[in-house]
Amino acid sequence: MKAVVTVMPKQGVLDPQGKAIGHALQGLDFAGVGEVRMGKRIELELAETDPAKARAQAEEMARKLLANLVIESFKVELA
Amino acid sequence: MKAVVTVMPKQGVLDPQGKAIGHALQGLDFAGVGEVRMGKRIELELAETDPAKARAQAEEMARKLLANLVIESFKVELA
Amino acid sequence: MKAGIVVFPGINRERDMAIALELATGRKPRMIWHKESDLTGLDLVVVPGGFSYGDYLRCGAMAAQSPVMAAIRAHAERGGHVLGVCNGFQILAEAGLLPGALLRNASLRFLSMDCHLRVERSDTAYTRHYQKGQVFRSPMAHGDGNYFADDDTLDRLEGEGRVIFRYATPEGEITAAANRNGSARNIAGIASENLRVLGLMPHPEDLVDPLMGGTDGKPLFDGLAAALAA
Amino acid sequence: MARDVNQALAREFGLSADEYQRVLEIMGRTPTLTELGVFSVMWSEHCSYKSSRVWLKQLPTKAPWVIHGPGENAGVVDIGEGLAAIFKMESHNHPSFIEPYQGAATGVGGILRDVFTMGARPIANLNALRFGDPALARTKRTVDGVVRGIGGYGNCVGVPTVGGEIDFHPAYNGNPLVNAMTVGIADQGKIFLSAAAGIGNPVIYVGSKTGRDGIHGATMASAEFGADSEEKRPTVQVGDPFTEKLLIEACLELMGTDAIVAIQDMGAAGLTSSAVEMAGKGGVGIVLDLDAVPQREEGMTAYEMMLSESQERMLMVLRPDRQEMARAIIEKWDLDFAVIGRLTDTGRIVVTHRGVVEADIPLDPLAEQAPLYHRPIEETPKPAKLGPVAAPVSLAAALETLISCPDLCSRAWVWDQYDSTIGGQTVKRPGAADAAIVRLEGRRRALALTTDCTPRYVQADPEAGGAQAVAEAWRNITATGATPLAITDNMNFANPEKPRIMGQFAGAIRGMAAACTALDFPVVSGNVSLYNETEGRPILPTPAIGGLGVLEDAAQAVGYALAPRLELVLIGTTEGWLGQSLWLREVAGREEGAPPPVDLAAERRNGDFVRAEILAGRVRACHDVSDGGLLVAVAEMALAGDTGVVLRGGETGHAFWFGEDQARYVLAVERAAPLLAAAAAAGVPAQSLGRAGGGELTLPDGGTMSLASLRAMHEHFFPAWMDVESA
Ligand SMILES: Nc1ncnc2c1ncn2[C@@H]1O[C@H](COP(=O)(O)OP(=O)(O)O)[C@@H](O)[C@H]1O
Ligand SMILES: [Mg+2]
Repeated sequence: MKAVVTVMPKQGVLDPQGKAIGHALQGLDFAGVGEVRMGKRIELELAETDPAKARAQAEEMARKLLANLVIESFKVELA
Repeated sequence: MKAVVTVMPKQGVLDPQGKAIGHALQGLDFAGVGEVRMGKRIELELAETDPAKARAQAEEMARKLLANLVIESFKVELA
Repeated sequence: MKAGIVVFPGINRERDMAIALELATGRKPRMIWHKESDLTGLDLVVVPGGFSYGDYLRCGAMAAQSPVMAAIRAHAERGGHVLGVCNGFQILAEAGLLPGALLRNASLRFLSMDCHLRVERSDTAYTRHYQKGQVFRSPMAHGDGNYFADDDTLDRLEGEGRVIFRYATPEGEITAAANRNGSARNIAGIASENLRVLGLMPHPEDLVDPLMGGTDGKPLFDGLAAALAA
Repeated sequence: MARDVNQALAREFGLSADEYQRVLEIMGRTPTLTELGVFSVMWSEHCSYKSSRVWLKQLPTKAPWVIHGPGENAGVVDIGEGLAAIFKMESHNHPSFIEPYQGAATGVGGILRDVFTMGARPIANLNALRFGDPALARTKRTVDGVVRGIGGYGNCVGVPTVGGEIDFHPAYNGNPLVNAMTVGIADQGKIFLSAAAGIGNPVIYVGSKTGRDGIHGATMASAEFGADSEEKRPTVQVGDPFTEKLLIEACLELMGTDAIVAIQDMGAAGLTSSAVEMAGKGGVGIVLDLDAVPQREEGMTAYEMMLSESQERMLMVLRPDRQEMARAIIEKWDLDFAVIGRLTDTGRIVVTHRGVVEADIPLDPLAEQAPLYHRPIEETPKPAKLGPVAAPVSLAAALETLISCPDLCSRAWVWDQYDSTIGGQTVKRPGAADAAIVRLEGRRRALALTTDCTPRYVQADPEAGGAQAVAEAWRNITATGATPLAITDNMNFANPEKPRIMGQFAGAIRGMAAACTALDFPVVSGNVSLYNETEGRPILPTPAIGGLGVLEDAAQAVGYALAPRLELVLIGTTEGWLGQSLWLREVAGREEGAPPPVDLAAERRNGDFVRAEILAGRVRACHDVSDGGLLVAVAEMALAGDTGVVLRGGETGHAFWFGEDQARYVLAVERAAPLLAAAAAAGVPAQSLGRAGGGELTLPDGGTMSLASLRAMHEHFFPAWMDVESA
């Protein structure tokens, strides 16, 4: 089944990319743009068919490789 | 309100990062990992309160800046 | 030749480019701040290398949206010459002045080293001081130089002779090993239909002085100076 | 909201009982949380040098060409033509262990600011890196992240990374060392200092907004801050090289005007140390209104803002009549510009926030009564000289082992990720010469730059090791033909409260001082990093040296690449010193003995001779002999020039070919005879080694090996280790 891992910079951690994107959007005259944060989306095809197991596996992958828990937090969804 | 723009590499466009993640996951002995794709998630705080207008604005931002339609496709969600 | 160099925030090879151009033309190029919009009187507009806007989001994406790009597009439509090097190439592609896109290097690592470029045609303002098939050395330094376009576009580019430089071995063979960043068909540089807008990833401007290890890049600028002499 | 300030909290903040007593005496009352924070960071080892200052004083820091020695943000030396080179090295060890990419990246950003804050345009970066056992997964992750981080930041700001060094040793398993060096150029008449002046002058904040980045962990763990637990943990500093690039250009543009009275980067301890140092050095007082500080996060407290280590920020004192002109320049570069205070005549730092005085501290006692420790030292016992060691293998086999080991193999995998050519002035890139050569734009003049240290020598004999580190930096500069001018140093040691460790520090300083004096190579800047140990396991003592030299004409520089038909000559005396050599460790499997002695008179004599020969245009290639000894040096020259060598002459002993005797160089010349004669005349030991040519290395014992196979072994380690996916 398919798992989606979303990785975002933690609250309070500087996000230079989000900051720059927000700035650029204002430059393009988009009004009312507040905070912008940018992170990653990783889509995984897993052989695992049991949802609970698949989620556990994806979370393990996130902790081990996909997310840097010092500065990022992650979320797993099953599609 | 909050809009989330998800940007993924188009089908057929090679995705070196996704590929490398797949390799690395196998290296970490995760079994049954199929295709891996990696894209971006951009979270936007918008002053706009009308959902339809907010969505239209976010899509406009994606077409203009957040996604490169030569290699990427995007999706907008309102949170 | 009157040349101008566009400077976006985060651009950092504008000085190198200015040195190479002055060497070839004898005059200092005009430095164009990204908020300007008047390019009149310029024969050549150069978009140099660097990390415009930090290369955040996508290399060149934000610069491609800035005011001066409209002026550059107009200059190109007037038949003016536009040279984009490295980040400049990425910006021209993002702005749609050149087809395709530059993806992350296949190795996922920044590549800073010399490469060898095979000149695919010598009848352009940029390559007239090289021979067709000639191979020259050039430094390269980028994290996203992996040229991508769909097959139709690639076929069209080849058909129209718009592939100007390819990564090659010093002997001129087009091999995978010579193609460090993984570009489609070893493409290092392409041109617009009228051959006046050129984008390439490597940095010939950093090899124009024997002291720096060679002058392989100098013919590109000498050729331009001769072609656009006015 | 603040929790009680008392001795317990002071300890959490890292202040000892007597230090806290001293705070109480100075304040005459219980300090506020913010005041305690200010004392704790200003009196921290990092800012106060309380354990090291007494020893640093012993370093020679003067020479006719030294314009500013230690005490400023970076050292400044006269390099001729009215120009000054401004340079310094600084460590970012702990952050690089926690988060290798960001730790290394922000290390580069920090040292860049120390240099351009003085008015210099940065023209080169170097680094000195020490990692643990390559067999550990953690080491691999750390190396990958640190190398990416250095490249990610340096490449983006557009400063070429032209040199550095990397060692591996299990002693660094839990504590890698990341030392970054920046070199910049300024007009001698346009050097900016940090001493504030002009009562009433505005204090200006420039750069990125302030967040809760890198605030002292102990306090973040305490309970007084609202919000959720997430925010209580110290936030790792994230670098923004794009903003740094804007900051460089904005500051240099502003420095072209007469607006700036004083300027100082916000480095360690951020606003606190920059404000305290600027006012303190200027002998004035300062008031700060924290409500005016550009903030990235909601509800930051005074304590948090004063201790935040958010990156890419500068503090300036401006001429009031230039304030708006300055604002226009800074804002043109899309950077924050905020008037956050002014100078006073009170000699105090007064910090207000939301109408409350959060800190009011007298500056003189804060500086003058800062703790200063004469910590007990225990000298490292002199190691016994190594006895004779039988050669377990052939010369060829030993060479293969050495040339492919992690400490001697090709570093191309690393420097290929660093932009070394940006600026178009890099005459000798990494791997081309013993020191990087960077020409000054639009001139013939060039700088020679290197970083050096051999920690295993310092471990075995701190004094000899300290001297050797300085001598090797001097030799590397000399080997290019450049004249060595000055050094910066980064003293990386373990826990100074342990006499044995403090003894290492004292010994290293003695050796460094002796070498600096003998070689006219003064220390003009540096940094001290202590407590580098985990679970009681100390690192090897590592006084990393960053050396700078000058060449009047870049065209005079030589590298070490061989060309066919050149003749090789060895300069210097070879006793065959195997103690603490890499041969002993990698081939014989022992780490023992005394390190090679450093004869400073011989260093001077041999080096001055070699430099004169190079500047006379008689030398085609030159390489100093260091790690791995003579045969490794020759092999490196052959590989660099893709040209073989036939070594002749009687010597076939491993001690001769792999000993690490100091003060030696291999020179490649058209004809050996005249060089040998000149050396004899100058009383410099010299001997002919052989001849360059062909595609093979022919060893004196008759063994041969093809350059191709040698190269394959030399270049194997890093890619095979790191690029699994491509393998
Ligand atoms: N090991 C050392 N040798 C010589 N000078 C040193 C050494 N360590 C620190 N210094 C000098 O002490 C001053 C303060 O250093 P540091 O706190 O690192 O400055 P900054 O806070 O600007 O980075 C600087 O002038 C630095 O050059
Ligand atoms: Mg400083």
